[in-house]
Amino acid sequence: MIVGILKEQNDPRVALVPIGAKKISGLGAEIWIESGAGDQSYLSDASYQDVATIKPRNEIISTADMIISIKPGGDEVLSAMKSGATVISMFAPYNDDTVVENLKKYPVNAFSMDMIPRTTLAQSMDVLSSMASVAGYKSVLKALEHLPRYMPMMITAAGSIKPSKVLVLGAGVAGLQAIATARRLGAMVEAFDTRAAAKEEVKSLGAKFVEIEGAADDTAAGGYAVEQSEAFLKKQRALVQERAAQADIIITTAQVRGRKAPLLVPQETLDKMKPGSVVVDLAASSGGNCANSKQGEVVEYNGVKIIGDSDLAAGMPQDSSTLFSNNVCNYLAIMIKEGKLDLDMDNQIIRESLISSK
Amino acid sequence: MIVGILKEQNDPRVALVPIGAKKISGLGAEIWIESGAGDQSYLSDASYQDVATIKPRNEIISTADMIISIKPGGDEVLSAMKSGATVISMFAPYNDDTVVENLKKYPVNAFSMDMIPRTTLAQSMDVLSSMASVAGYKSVLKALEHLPRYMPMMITAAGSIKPSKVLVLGAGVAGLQAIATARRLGAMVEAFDTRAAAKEEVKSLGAKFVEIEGAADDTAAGGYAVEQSEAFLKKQRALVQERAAQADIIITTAQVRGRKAPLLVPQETLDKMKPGSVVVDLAASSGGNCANSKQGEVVEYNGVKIIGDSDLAAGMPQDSSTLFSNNVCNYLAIMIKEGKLDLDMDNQIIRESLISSK
Amino acid sequence: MEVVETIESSFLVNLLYLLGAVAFVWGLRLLSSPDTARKGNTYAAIGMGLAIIGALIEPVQNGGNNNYGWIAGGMIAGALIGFPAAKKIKMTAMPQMVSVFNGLGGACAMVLAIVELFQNQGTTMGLGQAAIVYFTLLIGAVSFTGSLLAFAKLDGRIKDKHVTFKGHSILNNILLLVVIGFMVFLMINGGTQGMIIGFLIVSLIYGFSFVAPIGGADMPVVISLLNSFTGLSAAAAGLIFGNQLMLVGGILVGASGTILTVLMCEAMNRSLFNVLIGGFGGGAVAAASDDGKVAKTANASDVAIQLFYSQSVMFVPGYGLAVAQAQKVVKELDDILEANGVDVKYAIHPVAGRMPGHMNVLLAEADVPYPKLLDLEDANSALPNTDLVVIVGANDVVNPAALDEPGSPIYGMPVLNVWEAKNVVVLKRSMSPGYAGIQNPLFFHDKTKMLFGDAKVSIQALVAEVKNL
Amino acid sequence: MEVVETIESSFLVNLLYLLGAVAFVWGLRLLSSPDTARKGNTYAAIGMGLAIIGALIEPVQNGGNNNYGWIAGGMIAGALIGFPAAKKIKMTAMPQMVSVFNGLGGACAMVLAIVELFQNQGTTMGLGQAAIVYFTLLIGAVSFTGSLLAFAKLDGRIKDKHVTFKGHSILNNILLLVVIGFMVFLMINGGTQGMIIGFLIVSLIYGFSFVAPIGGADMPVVISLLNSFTGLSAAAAGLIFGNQLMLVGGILVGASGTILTVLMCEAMNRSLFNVLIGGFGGGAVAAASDDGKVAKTANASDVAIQLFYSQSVMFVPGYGLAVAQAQKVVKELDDILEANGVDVKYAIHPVAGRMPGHMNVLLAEADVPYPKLLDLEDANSALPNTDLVVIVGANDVVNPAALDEPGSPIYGMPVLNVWEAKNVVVLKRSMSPGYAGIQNPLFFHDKTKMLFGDAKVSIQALVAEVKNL
Amino acid sequence: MDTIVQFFNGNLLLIYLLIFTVILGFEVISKVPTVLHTPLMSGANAISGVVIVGAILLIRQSDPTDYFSLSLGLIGIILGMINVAGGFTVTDRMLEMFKKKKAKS
Amino acid sequence: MDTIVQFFNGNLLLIYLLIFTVILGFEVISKVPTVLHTPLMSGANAISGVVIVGAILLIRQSDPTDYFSLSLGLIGIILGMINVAGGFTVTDRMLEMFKKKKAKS
Ligand SMILES: NC(=O)c1ccc[n+]([C@@H]2O[C@H](COP(=O)([O-])OP(=O)(O)OC[C@H]3O[C@@H](n4cnc5c(N)ncnc54)[C@H](OP(=O)(O)O)[C@@H]3O)[C@@H](O)[C@H]2O)c1
Ligand SMILES: NC(=O)c1ccc[n+]([C@@H]2O[C@H](COP(=O)([O-])OP(=O)(O)OC[C@H]3O[C@@H](n4cnc5c(N)ncnc54)[C@H](OP(=O)(O)O)[C@@H]3O)[C@@H](O)[C@H]2O)c1
Ligand SMILES: NC(=O)c1ccc[n+]([C@@H]2O[C@H](COP(=O)([O-])OP(=O)(O)OC[C@H]3O[C@@H](n4cnc5c(N)ncnc54)[C@H](O)[C@@H]3O)[C@@H](O)[C@H]2O)c1
Ligand SMILES: NC(=O)c1ccc[n+]([C@@H]2O[C@H](COP(=O)([O-])OP(=O)(O)OC[C@H]3O[C@@H](n4cnc5c(N)ncnc54)[C@H](O)[C@@H]3O)[C@@H](O)[C@H]2O)c1
Repeated sequence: MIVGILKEQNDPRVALVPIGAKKISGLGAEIWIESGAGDQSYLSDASYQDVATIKPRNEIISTADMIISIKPGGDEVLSAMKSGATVISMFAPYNDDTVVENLKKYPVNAFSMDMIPRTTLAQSMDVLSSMASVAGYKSVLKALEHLPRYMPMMITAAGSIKPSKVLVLGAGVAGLQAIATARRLGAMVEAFDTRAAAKEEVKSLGAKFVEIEGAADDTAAGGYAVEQSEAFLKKQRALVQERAAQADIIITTAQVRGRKAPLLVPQETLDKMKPGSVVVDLAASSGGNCANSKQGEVVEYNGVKIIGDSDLAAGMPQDSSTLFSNNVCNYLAIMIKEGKLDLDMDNQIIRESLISSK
Repeated sequence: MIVGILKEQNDPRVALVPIGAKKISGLGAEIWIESGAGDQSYLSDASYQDVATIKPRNEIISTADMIISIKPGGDEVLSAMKSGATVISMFAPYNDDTVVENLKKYPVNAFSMDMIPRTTLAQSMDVLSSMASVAGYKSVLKALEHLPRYMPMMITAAGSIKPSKVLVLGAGVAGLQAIATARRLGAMVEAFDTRAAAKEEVKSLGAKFVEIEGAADDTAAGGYAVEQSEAFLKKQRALVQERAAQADIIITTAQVRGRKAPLLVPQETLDKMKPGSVVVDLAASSGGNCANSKQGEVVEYNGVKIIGDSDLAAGMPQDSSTLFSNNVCNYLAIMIKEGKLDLDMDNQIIRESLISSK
Repeated sequence: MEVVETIESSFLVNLLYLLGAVAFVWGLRLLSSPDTARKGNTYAAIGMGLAIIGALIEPVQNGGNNNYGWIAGGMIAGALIGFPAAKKIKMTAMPQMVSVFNGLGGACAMVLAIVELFQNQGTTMGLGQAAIVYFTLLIGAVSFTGSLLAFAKLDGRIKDKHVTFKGHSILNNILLLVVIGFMVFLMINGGTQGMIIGFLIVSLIYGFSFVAPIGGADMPVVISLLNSFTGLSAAAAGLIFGNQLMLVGGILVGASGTILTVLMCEAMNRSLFNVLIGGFGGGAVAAASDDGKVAKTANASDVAIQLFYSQSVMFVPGYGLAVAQAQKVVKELDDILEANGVDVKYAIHPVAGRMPGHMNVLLAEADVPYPKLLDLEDANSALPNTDLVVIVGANDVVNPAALDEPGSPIYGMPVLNVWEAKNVVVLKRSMSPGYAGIQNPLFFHDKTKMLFGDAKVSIQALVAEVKNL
Repeated sequence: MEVVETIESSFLVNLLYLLGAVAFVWGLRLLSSPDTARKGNTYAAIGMGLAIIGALIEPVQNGGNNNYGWIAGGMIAGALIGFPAAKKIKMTAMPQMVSVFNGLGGACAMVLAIVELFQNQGTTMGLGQAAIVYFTLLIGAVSFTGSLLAFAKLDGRIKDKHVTFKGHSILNNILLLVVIGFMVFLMINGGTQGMIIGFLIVSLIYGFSFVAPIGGADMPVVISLLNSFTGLSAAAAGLIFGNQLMLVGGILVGASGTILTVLMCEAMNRSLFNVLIGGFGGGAVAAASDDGKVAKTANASDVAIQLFYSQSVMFVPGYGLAVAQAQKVVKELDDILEANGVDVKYAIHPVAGRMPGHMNVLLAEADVPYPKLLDLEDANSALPNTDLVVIVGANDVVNPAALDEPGSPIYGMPVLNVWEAKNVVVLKRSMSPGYAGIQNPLFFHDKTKMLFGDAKVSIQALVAEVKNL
Repeated sequence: MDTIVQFFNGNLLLIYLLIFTVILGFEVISKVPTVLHTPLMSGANAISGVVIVGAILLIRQSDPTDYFSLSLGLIGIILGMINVAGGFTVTDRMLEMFKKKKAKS
Repeated sequence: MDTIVQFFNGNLLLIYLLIFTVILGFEVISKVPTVLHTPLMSGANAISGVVIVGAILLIRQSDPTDYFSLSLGLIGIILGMINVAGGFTVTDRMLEMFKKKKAKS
């Protein structure tokens, strides 16, 4: 069985690093890799020498039994693949209904790693988590590239600098990592999320949760979030806007799977922000949490820089590749037995991640 | 007395921020400022309205009794100034013998703020310290922009990431700040400096000091580094090379006033570094501590990115401007009495910073 | 000549007794600090040796009979029973053993009182004398049966429910009145042999009934109380025999036993009254698994001593560490332990906490050096050689169900095999489950003890206790 | 009738004495813990009241004379002198005062012994009796002159050098032999009035000479020792008067005074022997400025108590905090103080440390909340209302020379005006200067005390001491 | 009342001694760390075995033919001796774990 | 030797009492924090003023015309009373600063 790794077209990462290739070989598969696939992750062809075979792109596409990539390959790849071959990537079918439809056109089995259920067991293959974690970390660094101010407090002979205020909206994996990173650098961090558990999680990182009194009691609900009154939600939105206006940095990560991202920083909030402040919008590609944000661009509005980037993990290609590759290895470990694809359709992970089969 | 502030030509900072302008007005001077001078520091003309007068550039140059800037103005400015006017800037005469000669051509009194002696008393005017501090902080962020790896340790479901190793060469103001910043982000930090006091200072930030025996004694040099013997430098280069081969990030800040910066990371050291590693050379403008480094450029050599930037303070213009402006205010406070320039030539600070007088 | 000899020998005896008394005091004093406790026990034992020698040579009435044979026989027999019993008993069963010993001491006093009463049968005792003898009998008897019942309960031979019933405390109060009334009557009127035996029986019953309603978990407190009773009976017997050492020693035990009882109650956050009223381990956190297994609880000082005397300790931080923000106190505890030669490591499970690297962030904040952090693999290979694992608010990541319960939602997830270490202590607030929402069989494991409470508070308590050592 | 009355009243007296004795013991016990010390003093005072009442109504030989007038006069006179003296004395002069009081107590015992000797003039005392009386005289007299000299030294009225000379300890040993020889002679042979007075004088001289070579800084230890002497003389006087309370009270003071003396020596890291041999404040860190001013040193427990009982504390961190890496222990101390209602702030001087923001980095690492950090301006306006400033390894930034010594290289630099606070404690390792290399007059300021040692170690000691309170 | 008064006055020193012993008993224990509760209880229990002294004296005072007293005394000695011998031994074993250290620091 | 033996046997309880008092004196003090050294010393000093009892008894026993005893006794009472009154007062003042708290926690 031949597993093929192509050079990503619009991404510096690579889906399998040499250590990963070694592991997959261990499962009995042969690894073919396109020349230069790892270059931008600082993994030279030479580093793959012992564990994979360098092959031309076309040959890989047409010969491999399985092709793994981070960004899904286009028609160029899918149409040239063997019938019955397997393709593994992050198709994000929940964001775009046409994805699955389109895949059905090709005689391949397509697995989407972002469809792996987020069960305890699947955590080691959870690419959403590992990439979100990188993105959260990177989001703070990205903000600091553009912030014209210090983040930590500084009392110096040339004057005292107040610590930056950071507001994190959406305290999922990326949000929590952003909180932790900003706290490390001495910022005053506040965060907000609608999930009930988020409050404790935010506090567990030493940050403040933006909260107003009068939340409906959820003790009876056994930890599940209860619906809050509309008055409460309104008050809360108002408070978040108030905190946002004070912030030097806002990092937004709020996403609702399969829907457009909620607008958390509307124009009128941007209007109130100090010039020189920075917004990093990790939800830019799914509509954006911040008004004006554009995926992949830095927009300046009223002195506020709005960085739309849902692909921040790509900004740290070496470790991102390693983590992705580890996820892939753990995933393949439940798919490949003795060099053969051996799918256990009772396995929830496999079942839910298979989005199109021949 | 009119104090003029021009828009810097190649720098986003501004020499006087509104708060500073207010203080100088308090000394009895009138402030004229060029339109847009503060723009890139997110200080609009409007914010200067109450404390300064917006004037056209030419008028300021020809009318002001004193012109303050961060980067020295060229012939355009100096030649058009009133005779007997004062110009305050960072001329860095120690790096370039022609500076003073050139200034003598104009009928102005030139004060160089980077010549202010580094006495305890002068610390509040010490622009070298305040800007180096910003640069040190920023150097770590700059390195992280380019580092394809995590800085902190991460044990995650997708694998364990080792903490980055950071080597700081030259533990002066900038170096110490870099150490502190990298430590905050969870890096393993080592540092080296030839000054005897540096070891304790490095340890006082919780970092490790790379020790080499036989450094020349500098107790008599008043805080500045002295030149070291060639044998010593060789031994040091050897050890640095060894540590560098391990490092993910090297930050070099070593400078010897009035001389070319020592070469601490030569080509053969670069050869041994891991691809994807980053060198930030703060001494780039005075020759560079790292082979291949070019001021203002990011050079890639053998997979190692070398960032030559002696001007990192400019990358954080708002706070840098504020700090510089505070330094300026403290400086002017000893020069201006009741709206008049009143120079006390017994004052060491004034005496030593006056580099050319009509 | 004869007179002088008597005086001389009684001087020696008095000196022996005096030294014995001082040895008792000093022994108890040293016993109350960990560093010196062993020495204290030895001193007290030496005091006892002096006391016995004194008793053997003290000039007595009817001097000359002595009956040393009987004495030697009794002592040898007692020693032959006592020593091996104490040597063989398992560490965990020691409190029971102490209880038995205590009961026997009480029985000894009881026997002495019986003999005294029977010998004085017919002659009239002074009221004071009578009060002392009956008191000895009563207290000795109560201590005897009470201690034996305490033993049986602690040893699991008798279940609480077998020996008590609703309204037991009313019965006890009635019994107490009966006993005291009986005693006063006997003191004033003297008693026939039958009445004395009757009084004896009532006393024995009262001892049993007194202990019966008290929960098994509270037994150590009761034993301590009964121990101070035995001390009092020894003191009273000392008055009977006009022996100052018995008096002093008994009073000493009575006083320190009483205060110790109070301290033990305080340590359990309960009042003595509360304990005596009973209610089967009332305050203790009862925690049973579905199949009726019970999680053992520990207290901070037990854990502290285990920590202090371990060679290697592994902390397993989890989400609870983050919630409690206990990272800095954990580091403090680590520092103290390291300073005392304990090897401290941290086992970091890849998904501990709620975000990737959660534990890393916290432990870096607390300045825990990187080399101390072991990842899953390294930790699992180090665990079998670890003396004590301290789980700080982790749950799912140490759940053995992941390995051996195919039905479990976490089956197949690699976990930290903490049960391979010699001992496990779990710090959490309750028995509630972690993120995965499933019960954790580890908590009911033989090697595991639970230390309930907020992790930061618990660790702070451990720090305080370890500093005490 | 008369007999019964005597018995009854002596029962009352005995009971008073017994209660008095228990009050003394309990008082002392309570005195040894800060929380209860005041109550302890009250208990002891009540005990004293009971004792005096007992003494006033105790049935005595020659009963009926009583001479209550004399007694009342004496007591009123004594109270009129003692109360106001104790009320008016300045806090700092209290140890001297105690010394004087102690000397007077010794003198009282001495007087009693003299009267006893003079009254028994001619009659032969038993050897034991004689030993007791002479012992009382000797000890009382030594305590008297010794205490007065201690007072004079502590009060600065007599300088060490005025009263001692090389080889003084040889003189003392000779004197001691003379005194003891004299005493034994008198005990065995009895003495004339002249000889008794001679003995008295030698005893007084010995007391003076005994204290003379001991350094002024060691006086508290000596006072404590003399205090236990006074206790012993009171006990001996108790034997003379057959009074059990005097005996018990005296012995109690004797014993606790002795152990206290030892503890005081230990706290100074010296042996009692070392102290008694003298050598003028031998172990203490002597630190004098150019103009001969001396920096006062503090110990951790003094500082701890000041911290604990302050309303507001300001830490001033400097480069020494960074060198010692003491930031986390400072935070720990802060936490404990805050928990006890102390308002804790940090004064951050702009150039403290060795790089801009040095203190910020460290304190952020220790998680000190930003609002607790005051910059120069805020700190200087808060300082006058601050009870205690703790300077942790800062030096130049708190140097008043910057304000008032125009010649100083730092003249003109704004500094933290810590001397405007009520008290200042400086934590550093030695008297060596900071970065600027200049001496700091702050260290010799009236309000300032130095706590020498590595800052981390010192703060750790403070944490331990404060936890004790 | 008279009896009590007489007893009190007659046994003054004894009463002092008892009271002081009680205080001493309290005092000596009052600061014991919780870890030592059980060993201390055990040690105190062993000391309460001093009642064996009474049994010894009983037998020594008894007539060699007074088998009632002798045999009860014998029982007393055996019981007491078990308490003493076992008590001190078990205490010592409990305290074994305090053997080690304090190391370093 | 005989005297000592007789004294010992005759005053056994007294000796017990004295020894226990000494132990109690040690015990009660042995854990005092350093901050309390001076107040404790002061308090103990005040207690040693119990010697005034002797002075009172002396005067009460004296013949009203025995001016020698009376005046020396008077001196004794004055001295002792100064010690007692001043001693307790000064101790109390020293302890004033311990008045406050423990607050919060
Ligand atoms: N790391 C990740 O990226 C990530 C992300 C999402 C989910 N998860 C999941 O999170 C779980 C992590 O496992 P874990 O062992 O770290 O945590 P866990 O299984 O969630 O257990 C945490 C335990 O800490 C205790 N606790 C909470 N607050 C406490 C406090 N203040 N003091 C003491 N104990 C406290 C709780 O018990 P009491 O309530 O009884 O105190 C709870 O049982 C895994 O199931 C993992 O799959 C991980
Ligand atoms: N902040 C900046 O940017 C900067 C840069 C360069 C220079 N400076 C200069 O540095 C000085 C800063 O003032 P500062 O008050 O912070 O420091 P400082 O004046 O240098 O004094 C530090 C004091 O800390 C004590 N110390 C050192 N290690 C210690 C330890 N382990 N434990 C306890 N004490 C210790 C030293 O006394 P012992 O040796 O007796 O212990 C020393 O006197 C100023 O003169 C400033 O001008 C500042
Ligand atoms: N297997 C596992 O145990 C596992 C693995 C990964 C994640 N998770 C859980 O899943 C959660 C979601 O993870 P994610 O980061 O992928 O989520 P996500 O990227 O889908 O969303 C990010 C966050 O935005 C929040 N959000 C949505 N709408 C919002 C609004 N209007 N305002 C504010 N916040 C809003 C969400 O609650 C979420 O926390 C995590 O917090 C984690 O606890 C579990
Ligand atoms: N007034 C004051 O008290 C004051 C103010 C500012 C700075 N200073 C002191 O002056 C010192 C120098 O400050 P700076 O940051 O401006 O210095 P700098 O920028 O001139 O040099 C940076 C550092 O490089 C070091 N260096 C030089 N050659 C080296 C070599 N071959 N190898 C390694 N390191 C080398 C120097 O020792 C110095 O520490 C500071 O450390 C500080 O202590 C004092």
